[in-house]
Amino acid sequence: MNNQRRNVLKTGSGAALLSVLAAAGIITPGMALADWNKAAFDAKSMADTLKAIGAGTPVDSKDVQVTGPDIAENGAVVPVGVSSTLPNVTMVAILIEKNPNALAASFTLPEGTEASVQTRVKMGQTSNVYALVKSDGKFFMATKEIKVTLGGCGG
Amino acid sequence: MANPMKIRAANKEGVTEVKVLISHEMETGQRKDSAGALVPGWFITELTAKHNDKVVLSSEFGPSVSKNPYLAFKFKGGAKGDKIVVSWKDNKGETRTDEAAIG
Amino acid sequence: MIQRFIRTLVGMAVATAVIGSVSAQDSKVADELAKYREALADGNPADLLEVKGEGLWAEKRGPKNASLEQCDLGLGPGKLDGAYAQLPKYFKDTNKVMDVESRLVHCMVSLQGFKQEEVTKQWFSRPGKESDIEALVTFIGAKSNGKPINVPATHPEEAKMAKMGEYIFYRRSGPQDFSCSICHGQEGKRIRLQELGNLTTKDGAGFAMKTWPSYRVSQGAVWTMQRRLIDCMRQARWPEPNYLADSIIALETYLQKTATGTVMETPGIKR
Amino acid sequence: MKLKIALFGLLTAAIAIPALAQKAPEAPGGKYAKEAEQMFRSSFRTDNPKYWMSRLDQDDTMKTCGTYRDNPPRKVGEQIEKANRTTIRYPVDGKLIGDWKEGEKLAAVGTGGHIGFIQPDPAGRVRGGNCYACHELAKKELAYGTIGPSLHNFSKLRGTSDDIIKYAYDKIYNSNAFSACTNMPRFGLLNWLTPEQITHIVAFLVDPESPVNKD
Repeated sequence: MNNQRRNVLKTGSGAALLSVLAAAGIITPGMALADWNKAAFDAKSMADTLKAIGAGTPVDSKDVQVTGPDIAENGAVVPVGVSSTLPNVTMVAILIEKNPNALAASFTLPEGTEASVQTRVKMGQTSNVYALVKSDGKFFMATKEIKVTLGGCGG
Repeated sequence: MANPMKIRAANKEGVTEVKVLISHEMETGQRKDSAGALVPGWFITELTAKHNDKVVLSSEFGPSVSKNPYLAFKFKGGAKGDKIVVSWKDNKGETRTDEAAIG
Repeated sequence: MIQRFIRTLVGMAVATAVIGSVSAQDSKVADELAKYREALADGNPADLLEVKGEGLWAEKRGPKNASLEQCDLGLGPGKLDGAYAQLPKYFKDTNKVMDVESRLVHCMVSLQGFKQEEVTKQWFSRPGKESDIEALVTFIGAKSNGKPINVPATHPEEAKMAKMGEYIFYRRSGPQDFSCSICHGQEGKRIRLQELGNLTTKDGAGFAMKTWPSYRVSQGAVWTMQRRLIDCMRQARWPEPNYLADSIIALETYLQKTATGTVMETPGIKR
Repeated sequence: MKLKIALFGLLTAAIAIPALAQKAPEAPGGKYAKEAEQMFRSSFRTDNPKYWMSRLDQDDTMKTCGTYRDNPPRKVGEQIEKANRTTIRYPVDGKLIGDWKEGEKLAAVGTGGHIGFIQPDPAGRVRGGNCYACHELAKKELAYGTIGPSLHNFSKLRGTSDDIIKYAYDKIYNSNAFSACTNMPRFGLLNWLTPEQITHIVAFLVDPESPVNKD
């Protein structure tokens, strides 16, 4: 991404600006991030992220789980996942409290897809990791701390 | 051009598990190069998986998904030989689509 | 693939047992670490590079518009199965002991007509800059998966290289008094949480050598053995030896000779 | 306290005794050692800065330790220890115990001092002691190495006497003054850490308030 576009994306927002950019040839229609929830991925704190997702204040639920090991040998690749036994789960997301932007990834699950998704994320430091789940239109959450450890030779 | 994905899909007792490995830099936009200049962000933003023509997963990634992303999920249905198609798009507008048969 | 995964699991169980936990906390750490490594093993990004390397091997490239399919890695032209596991070895045509990378570069120069400095310029990848050599070596390595390492070093030149490698292994210098041996010359130790094999024994050297080339998650790239060893020297705070330097090939010969008999499990994935 | 140091010495000697029993193995490289040294030296770019290349130079301790595969006969070991004992320098104000909080930071830092073209450290990057690479220290740090002994509860077990403080300082400054060819770097002698930085690490080990001596 060139710096020009980076800057406009940083400062600008909204459909009007995007169409202007498209008209100017800076972005082509195919690459306009129509669905990508920019506000949610740009949010810094947990609270702002949840707000941008429209999750309000999720209820802690023992039927939601952050899956994966408690210790990461390296923060560049941390295996994490979300799983839930709640009914009618339509969305799950992974949030990392101490990352510069809390939201790592979100997944929309059509009917028939199980509430069990695994991926790998970067973590700058030891942090609480949250699994967010939308079930029957309501948001639920679970958390666990994942410890990021340093390696031997130190870089 | 982006390198192909590696897609594995296996059906077990009516549930298909899909595992995807993607070749992508996933540059955060917050890293500095050796000269101290900020390296621009370059990461996958969206990923969709289809079983035959039905969407079975749509995902949005931020830059904190690891380099060479890995993804695993499960859906009901799907039979041996059915087609799984995975597509991604990054913030530079680059896209890539690969497919695999359920084994 | 599944076999490789299971072997990795067994290997980890052994490694965990070797650490020998002194407290409940330590054993919990070891358990979670094993889980972490297990999660990474199922989905090794090196597999992506292996596919790319396979393509590069067969593709007609270079000024001579030739593929590498006639490259002789020690078992005869085009014979790839098990070739990585029997390197380094002495080659008559160059009158040198060569490792997989120096031999591959030799083929790229002699068969494809590339210039050596051109083809080795990107001998390892950087973010956004892929390395053909990395991909090719990953592919060649994978073709020895399941094969025992076999570097008896019986040819006088090979025997000499192994001895010179041994010398470098114990050679201490630099602002931290380092040598390879200070970390890799004893049993059952670890640096931070990473187990350090005793590279002077068959088991230790085997445990270390069998998984290379390996995807390094901390680097987001596959590392070849040249890259691994050159970086060891960087970590020792020495200057970097040149790519394909004889001293690196000597160390490889020493280590592969010691590891001989160990079954390859590559590409690996590591911290 | 002196007794404890003496005991420690005895213990070290006891560990070293089995080495005496066996015949010393051949020096690494055998008859090719000299040629190997030349080959190693010629493996580097000729335009490397001089101070980079000077890091390949070996003092007598390094050379001797390499020759004996870090396991010298007791007599040779004693000579190495004696020679290294004379090298220890102290801070100008004579204070051997500094700020444990600074020491805690240095114990965790493993970066600094990398040279070369691939991944050099940026100028001015702190060179840490990287103690956790090899030692267990504060209980809260899970990722510790085992190349060296556990130093958890260092002063709880050994006390905080002047002798212990001096021993800790000297050992960090020049480990080879106590055990020849140990894996531990000679942090002070080789200017990796300043005397002041060493006093901070000593404080991290000895200060009763340091997390090393808590829980």
